[in-house]
Amino acid sequence: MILRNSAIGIAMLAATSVQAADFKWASTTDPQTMDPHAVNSAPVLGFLNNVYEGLVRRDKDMSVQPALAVSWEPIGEGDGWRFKLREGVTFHDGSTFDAQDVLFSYQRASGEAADTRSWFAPVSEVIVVDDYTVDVMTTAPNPLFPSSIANWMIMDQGWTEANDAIVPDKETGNYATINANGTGAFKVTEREPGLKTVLVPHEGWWGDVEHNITRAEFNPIQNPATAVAALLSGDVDMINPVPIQDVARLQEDSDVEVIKGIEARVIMLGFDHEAETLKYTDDEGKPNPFRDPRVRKAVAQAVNVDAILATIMRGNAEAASQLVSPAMSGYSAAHAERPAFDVEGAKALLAEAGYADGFSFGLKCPNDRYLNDEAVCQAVVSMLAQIGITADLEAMPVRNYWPELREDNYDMYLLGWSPGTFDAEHPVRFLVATPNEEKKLGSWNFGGFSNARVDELLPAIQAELDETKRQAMLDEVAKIIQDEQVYVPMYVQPLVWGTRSNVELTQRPDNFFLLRWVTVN
Amino acid sequence: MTDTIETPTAPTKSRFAKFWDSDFAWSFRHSPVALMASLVVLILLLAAVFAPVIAPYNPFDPASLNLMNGFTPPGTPNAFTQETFFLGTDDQGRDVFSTILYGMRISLFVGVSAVMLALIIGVILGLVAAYFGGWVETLIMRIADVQLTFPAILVAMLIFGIAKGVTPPEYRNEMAIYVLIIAIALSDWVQFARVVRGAALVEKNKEYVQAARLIGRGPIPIMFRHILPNVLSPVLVIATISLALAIIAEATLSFLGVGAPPTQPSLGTLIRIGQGFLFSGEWWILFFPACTLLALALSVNLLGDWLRDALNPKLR
Amino acid sequence: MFAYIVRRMLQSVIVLLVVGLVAFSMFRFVGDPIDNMLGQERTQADIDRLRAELGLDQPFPVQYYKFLKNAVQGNFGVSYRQGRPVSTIIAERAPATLELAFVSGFLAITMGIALGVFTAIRRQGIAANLIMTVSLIGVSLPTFLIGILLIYIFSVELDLLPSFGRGETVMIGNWSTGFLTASGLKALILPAITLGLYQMTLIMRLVRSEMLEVLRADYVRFARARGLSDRVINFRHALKNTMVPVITITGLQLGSIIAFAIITETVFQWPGVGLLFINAIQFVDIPVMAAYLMLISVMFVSINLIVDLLYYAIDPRLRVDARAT
Amino acid sequence: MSLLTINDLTVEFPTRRQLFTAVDHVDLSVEPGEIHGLVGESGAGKSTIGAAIMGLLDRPGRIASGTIKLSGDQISGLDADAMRGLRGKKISMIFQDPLTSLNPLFTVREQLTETIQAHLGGTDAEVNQRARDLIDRVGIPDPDTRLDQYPHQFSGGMRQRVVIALALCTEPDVIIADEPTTALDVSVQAQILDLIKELALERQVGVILITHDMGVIADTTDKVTVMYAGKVVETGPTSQVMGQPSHEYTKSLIAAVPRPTLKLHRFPQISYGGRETRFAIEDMARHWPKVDNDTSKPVFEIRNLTKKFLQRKGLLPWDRTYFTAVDDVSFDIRAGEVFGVVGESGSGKSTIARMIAGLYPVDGGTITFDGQVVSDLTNRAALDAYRKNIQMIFQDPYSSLNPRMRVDDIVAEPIRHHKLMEGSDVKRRVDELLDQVGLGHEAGMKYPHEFSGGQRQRISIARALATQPRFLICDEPTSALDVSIQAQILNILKDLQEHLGLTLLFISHDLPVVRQMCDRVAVMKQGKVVELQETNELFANPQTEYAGELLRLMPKLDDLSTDGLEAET
Repeated sequence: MILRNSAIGIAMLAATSVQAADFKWASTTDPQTMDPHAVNSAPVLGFLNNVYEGLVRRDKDMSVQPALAVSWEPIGEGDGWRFKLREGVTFHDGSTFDAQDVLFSYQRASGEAADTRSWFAPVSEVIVVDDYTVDVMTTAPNPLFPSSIANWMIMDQGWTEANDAIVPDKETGNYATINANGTGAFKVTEREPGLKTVLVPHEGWWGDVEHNITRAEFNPIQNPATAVAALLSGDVDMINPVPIQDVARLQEDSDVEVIKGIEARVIMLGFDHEAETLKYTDDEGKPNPFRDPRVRKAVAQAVNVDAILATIMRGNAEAASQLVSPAMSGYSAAHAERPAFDVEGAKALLAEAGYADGFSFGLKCPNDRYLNDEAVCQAVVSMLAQIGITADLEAMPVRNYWPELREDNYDMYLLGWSPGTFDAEHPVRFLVATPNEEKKLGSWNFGGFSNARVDELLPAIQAELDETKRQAMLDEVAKIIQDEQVYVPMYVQPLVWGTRSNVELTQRPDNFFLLRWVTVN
Repeated sequence: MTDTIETPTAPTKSRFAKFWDSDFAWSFRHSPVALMASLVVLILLLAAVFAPVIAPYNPFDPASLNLMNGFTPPGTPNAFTQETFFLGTDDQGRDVFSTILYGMRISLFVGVSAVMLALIIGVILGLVAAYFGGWVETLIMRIADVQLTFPAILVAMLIFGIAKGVTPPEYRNEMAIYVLIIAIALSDWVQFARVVRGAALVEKNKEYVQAARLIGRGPIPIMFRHILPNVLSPVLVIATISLALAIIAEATLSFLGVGAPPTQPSLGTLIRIGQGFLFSGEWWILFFPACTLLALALSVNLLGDWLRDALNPKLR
Repeated sequence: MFAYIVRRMLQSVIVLLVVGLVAFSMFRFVGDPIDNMLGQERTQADIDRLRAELGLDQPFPVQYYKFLKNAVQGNFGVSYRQGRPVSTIIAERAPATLELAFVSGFLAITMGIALGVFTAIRRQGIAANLIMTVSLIGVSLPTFLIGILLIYIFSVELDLLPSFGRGETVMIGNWSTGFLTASGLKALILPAITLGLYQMTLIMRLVRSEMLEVLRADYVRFARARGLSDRVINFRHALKNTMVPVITITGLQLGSIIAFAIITETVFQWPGVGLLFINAIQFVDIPVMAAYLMLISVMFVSINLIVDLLYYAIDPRLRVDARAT
Repeated sequence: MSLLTINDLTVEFPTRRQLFTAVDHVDLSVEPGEIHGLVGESGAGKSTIGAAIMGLLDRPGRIASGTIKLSGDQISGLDADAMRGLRGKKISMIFQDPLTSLNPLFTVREQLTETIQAHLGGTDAEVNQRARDLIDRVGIPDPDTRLDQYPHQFSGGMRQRVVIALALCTEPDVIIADEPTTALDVSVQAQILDLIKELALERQVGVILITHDMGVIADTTDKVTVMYAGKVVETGPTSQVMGQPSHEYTKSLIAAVPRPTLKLHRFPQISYGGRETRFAIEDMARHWPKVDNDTSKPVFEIRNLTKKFLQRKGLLPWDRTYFTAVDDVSFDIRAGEVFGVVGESGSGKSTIARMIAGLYPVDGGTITFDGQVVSDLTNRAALDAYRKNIQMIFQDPYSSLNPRMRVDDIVAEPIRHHKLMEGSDVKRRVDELLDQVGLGHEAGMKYPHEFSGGQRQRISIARALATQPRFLICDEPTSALDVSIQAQILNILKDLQEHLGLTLLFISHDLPVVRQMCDRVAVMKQGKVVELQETNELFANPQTEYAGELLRLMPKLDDLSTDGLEAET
């Protein structure tokens, strides 16, 4: 699977020629657990990728490469996948890695209590063939399976059982919540949740050591300004993210460097497709204009994405036309055009839909979830005001945001989506498919958009092994989404990291920071 | 020697003349600090009230904003639009000067309303506690203790939460400011209650109160007609200082994200937004609102300070 | 005296019960913990299951009763976010906040009293008036802004002091202290100033006004008439009498230092309970929030009690009244 | 050479409106062992002289001219350090209120030793011995225990002895005693004055005794200086000034002093320096409803009246202790009489007044008014009807009027409350009342602070008369007033009784005043009535030891001039 190269790789020096170093880094959130199966969230998985490993892993350019499995091949006509495991791998506590650990980790990660359960929805069974061979059987052909389990991390059966942590426990926690025993390049030696986590290299790691870190310390720093100050004063060596507005300032400083990339996350506006009437309006009882595609199109044309990119994002982001960024597999190159900024056209569309005099509605927005999310929403409000529709903006912390959306307390909302599989199918499954509890479909399709053709295409896309046919179906879905203007994709959120200038590292598009690619000069 | 009274023929001065001639007014006229402070407060107050007239733009009207004007430095033309703004613009392209004026309206509205509300609650409860004593007093003062346990931030979040639960979603945005007012008032009433209770306990035992009781006046006229006017001086001082505190509390709550909506920013919200641009060189977005807040709060505080001394007969 | 203490204790228990109730009920409105605990790919069934597991589906009084029963045993449950007992987390975080509160409280009290006395004695002096005015600037800016400005000046521009965190700490038993290392002490300076500035100003102004009042008292005039030196009068007679009212307010102020620490800890990423609380709010970590509020109330109530007892120590009138009657 | 000589002393207080001359070209001299009285009414400048001698003038006061010499050395104009050396060591001072002049947070020993240490030095043992001797000398029993107690553990008189001990600490040459006994009960007052006399003689200290009380002057001082408006009007040996005053002001002052031995019909209305204020009793009587005072029937019957105050709050009922302020008191008040209640502070006399007024609930016993039990009234209408008939005049003219209410509102309040009149009638009535009490109806537009103490007491009277009551409770109505004003107010009260037929309950600690005012007197001690007698009978022939003791301690004032006084027949 080749992805478009968006990763910024920095040339590495031979690890041996460089002085060993202490490294400190900071981010806004602390990984809430050290248990790789307890929580399915980016900060946890990103962090634990330094400690645990899966059968496969992603390289600097997101391509899938062997990790604990040295190779894999499909079984039969899509019956499953056979993984050949790496020999001579040891966990941090010295015990050896083998197929039993894989089976155990499957059972653990797919169990009732595991947050990672949905990854294994297509899996019917895992069979230990021999000590270093494992078969993963799927209910239906699943061409993407190996790349979908890059974050499925393998735990040591013996260690986990001995410490009574067989079942991940998010509520009360267990030994694995604050301790870790992986096969990864680094092991956790000190863990104070919410304060700091200390890592040191794993002596017996199977891979080639490319870093020169002797000790790494992670501190969560919530206030972005404090984090910037810490980087500037040299209290930390790397921060993620850098507030967009501070990029220029950091770039000027010779002691620090800014590393920019395009993240997989697309920021978009969503609509309420189901509600009969608007909820936040001065014209009580009027029908919901957003059910009319022309109105949604008008919104798309009214938003001046270039202006947002130029000012709020300061040239650090790219406009988006689809629910995934061009870097993702399955991206539809045929639909790369986003509606042009056209106030008059938008007004005409509104008039055509019968809203020449505009209307008022409620826009919901998080204020601590995406880069400058609140500022973007404000800008959207003023842009929509130009075509005569008045948005009543309410920005709130993300903790209140999701419940609010789930209760349908919005007319329009802001959403960022990063496909966990790095494939265009992912947002279709979660954001576009008709919500279906049982099939775990459309679970983030808050607006309740429903299109029979999309629902029909989705299972076919999931089962199709042929890249071309698959892409054709994905193109069709992309066209439907664009024609219907189900969402208004605005831009792909940038990745902005700051480092001390003596640090060299690699920024991966999924915003995972891996210590094994760090060199401190 | 006998009792003498002023000759009845002496012309009775007008109330204003009397006031102008009083020690209070005299000490005001001769205090440069008080004069300066009240001048600043007056200017800011007028600027806030007449913001729609003075401000060159209406930053609360989203349709008038041009995002491309964003981050224009003070006095220099914008790179894209060539427009020039006296104090620059913020990230949304809002004129900082106009936004400060409009933001001050909100800050002052929140501050004044919160203090008024706190004053009313505090004065009533303080009077009741002092006058009735016993378990009523214990109850009220214990509630005050509990209240003191909760920092304003928590109170604000509690009230936000409750308000969110009970108001229909469509009114929530308009509600934010009133919730802010109630939250600040609820964390502020205690000091009014304490001061009023303390002063009222002293007044309550004075003979004029006994005289009123002897006449047969009930508790309410005695509390509000007799005791209240005599405990107002310390209340006035506290109200002034509370006003400064309330304006700052509003800023702090905005920093923690429980403030005025971003489309209608208060001074505090402006500072919260501005502090994000401190390192990036757009200093004016923080600097001017912060200076305005400082000038406002400092002047009000100085005025409160002066009032405290001027109203304290022992310090004359 | 004994009856007095018992009565105060009873009142305190009631206060705590009420705080418990308020604290507990407010969490129901702050937000829903479920969303943060389940990831992006959760289903309604997952939500219901977790809700049942956490007991969030039970009636309100039952939840409150359970909460109280456990709280009395020091058990505040397990943090939703960290998956560890809340009591352990609080015990880990408390030293940071307590050390910060102690230092800033100490700063506030010593500086506040010293400057208060100075400005009272030299009421007309230029220096005193300057101090009075400058101190007002400290209370005329929001704490978070002062913190950020201090970081900007002392960490970023001058690069003298660390911008965040506690520096290196040393464990003494279960207590992690920053007092014993140079970096720990350096790290304390900015947060302690930020946190203490406001309280210092308040204490200073209070001491000043009380002192001015006391200096007009008859016994001070009489002391003057007996030819005692100004030093003895100001620092022995006047100051001790000034302290009586100052103690109550100061006690309350110290209680609020811990609460105010929330903002300072957020700005300086100080690893104390305030930061823990803000994080808990972000993730709707109800057990942590409940425990924090209870902790604050217990502190407050005990400070109140200590203040009352201090009264006895400092004011003989109360001592004897309690004994004689 | 005199011990202390004051020459041509002028003290000025610049205010923003004018230069106020508090002391105006005063000459004064004091000899060793002599007690020199300084007498005058409030505002006469007598305390300012004391402060000027001590170098403790309040800002912005200053000595404008003149000199003060101590043993021939000039002490006025010395710098602060030199003055501090003198203070306490050469000149000492005793303040009026022993309650507030001792630091409550230090023991008596601490306060004594620090003063001795500051001036005399010495070893701890010496200093402590000296402190003990002093406490012993001023007549405090059990000095060893008392030394380590705090001021609040002493009674008022004992506290004033401590103050005297403190003043004597370092053997000063001059002591300035500023109203040293005003805050004390009459029995204690006599003891303290005796102590001062003794000490002055024994230690040859010159004492300046500042007071407004002619009795104190007559009984204690060797020489006296009478002051008026900052000026000395007359000076000389006490017996001469008191017996044959030469100055008009002195004469008027002396004439206004109530005599224990001589019951006057009215105090003479000799005025000095100001216009006299008329009290239009005839006017008032014309509109007053006719009262038929049947003197045989009591207006009030007080039976077994008891009042307890909670002294210590207990968690449980048996933990609480009570202080019995009024203990099983019974008496009748007859229609039209002036019934006096006399006693020392804390004897319960004011508590009785307040229970009768309905301000305190009754804990035991009954109060019957006109045959109706009023002590357990809860019915609002009945209570109002009762209250309309009784009114009260309070002790402190400064706190008995609401400072934030206009005078006409104050006087109108009872009228409005009882709905006696409406609309413009109220205003007419208020104007009438203010005219009648001699203030003029223009006074209605002003606030209480614009009036002097005597005028305020007239406002109080106007308010009390507004409902045309039958019964007036006077709780120490003149004890806060200067003697000349007291004479006026007492005259007014007498008029009210005689012309309007009002019955008066007159509460006082001042026996000569009681003698002048009352028909019958009840003497109270610790909550009980110990003696109840016709006034003349009581003064001539007290039945109980306690009453006899009170009478004995009362200043005799036999030396005072009786010019212009007419005895009641």
